[in-house]
Amino acid sequence: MSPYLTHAPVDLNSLLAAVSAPERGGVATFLGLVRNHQDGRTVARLVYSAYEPMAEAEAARIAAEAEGRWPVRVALSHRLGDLAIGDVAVAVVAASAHRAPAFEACRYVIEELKRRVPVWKKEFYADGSVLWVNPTRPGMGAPPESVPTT
Amino acid sequence: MSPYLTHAPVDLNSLLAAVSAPERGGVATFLGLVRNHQDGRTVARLVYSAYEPMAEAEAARIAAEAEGRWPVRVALSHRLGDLAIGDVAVAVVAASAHRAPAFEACRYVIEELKRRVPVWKKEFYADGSVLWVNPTRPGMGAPPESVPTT
Amino acid sequence: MNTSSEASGQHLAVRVLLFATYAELAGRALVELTLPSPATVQDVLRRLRAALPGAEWLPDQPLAAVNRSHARLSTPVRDGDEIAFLPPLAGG
Amino acid sequence: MNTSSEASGQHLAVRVLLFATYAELAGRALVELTLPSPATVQDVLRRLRAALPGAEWLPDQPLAAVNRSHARLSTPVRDGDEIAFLPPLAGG
Repeated sequence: MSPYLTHAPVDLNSLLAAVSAPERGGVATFLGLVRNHQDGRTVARLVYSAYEPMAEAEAARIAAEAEGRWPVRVALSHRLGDLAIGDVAVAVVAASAHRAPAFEACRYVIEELKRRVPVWKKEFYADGSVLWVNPTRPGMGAPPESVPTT
Repeated sequence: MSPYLTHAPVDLNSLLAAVSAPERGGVATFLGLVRNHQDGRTVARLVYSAYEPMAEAEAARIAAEAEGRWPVRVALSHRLGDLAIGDVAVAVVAASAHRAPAFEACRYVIEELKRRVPVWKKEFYADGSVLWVNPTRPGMGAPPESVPTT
Repeated sequence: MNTSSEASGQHLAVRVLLFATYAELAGRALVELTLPSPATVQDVLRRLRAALPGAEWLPDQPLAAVNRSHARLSTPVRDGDEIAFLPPLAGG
Repeated sequence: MNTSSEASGQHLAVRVLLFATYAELAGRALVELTLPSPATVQDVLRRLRAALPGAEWLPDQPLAAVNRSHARLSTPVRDGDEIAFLPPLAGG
């Protein structure tokens, strides 16, 4: 697997190329873009950071899980550093001979990435305030499920 | 909505641009590519054709249904004419503020497109034989569900 | 064919479109038909089989459309309607 | 601190990594700690709080990792392990 983390813009075409093969006719993709709002505040920009070696290892584990569970090839990439509204933060691509496993694997990977990969987001709002985003706080995204431990 | 049918290569970037907006952070995409096999035969190339005005109308209805049912914007495109292995035959993009409706709408649209839009596929096999693909025939893809009528 | 309605002049004309396998089986993609009124899609199919050698190969219950929307065989047709018989769909 | 185990020399040294909010609260991203053996992630957290002003602000049950895999507070730690305390994840 290519590195999950990148400081450059996410390259969807290279992810698509990584999973493409003549026998894989169904490709499901998820792109997570930087939104301009969070809990009613206007976001100006944000910075993603990570526990990089663990994030790489966990992303590789998730990809391997998906490829073990469905007849798919997956590719995934998360951008770190300064991002602007509309930039692609994360991309997941799953290719299979048929569309159902492609969709299921793609959804599995993005859900597990959000739940398990150590990446953090610091948001800078239009009103000058700054916050580390906490998806577990009421009103700030969905509550987390438990994280599997070794 | 832009035309659904195109004789040119499907332009994923223009579909993404059509649904992108600063408040839509989740984009689910499905790409249907020409596979090199069908029921154990090796496909060399194929030709897609359509009942064009009805295909446009039905695709627009499906897009409107998805946009009415989920808080999404969708864009979709199907290529007609001669396609080679690996070419994108159909693309569906669904963008939303969150990923769950984006995935659900994307899946809905591709399932309905396959079920309701009058497009046909003639496959040319490596052994020289030629067939109109019939997904309702046992062993040739999934059986159809009933098609809604007016 | 309903002789009394023909005699009374209650007829309707429809365009019938055939696609893909059906066009190849029938040897044509467009047929203009006139039927006694009232008529349904089923009546159009019956008339098509009678009028066009090769149309006998169409299945008994093909997918059908009236004026570019999916329709049942029991759907009524009106003068000027565009009726289509659709082989199993294979888009995407 | 367990004086008897210290006396017996049964100690282990770990690297503790802090990220995002936790690094800002604690004022540091890396701390080297020595603990009596045996020890768990919970013991590392307890020692961290005692050793580092600002670490008191960490929650009682943070997400934790040992050697780059998610771990429980009850997970045993060994000499040389890399322990990380992870604020709520916010990737994607």
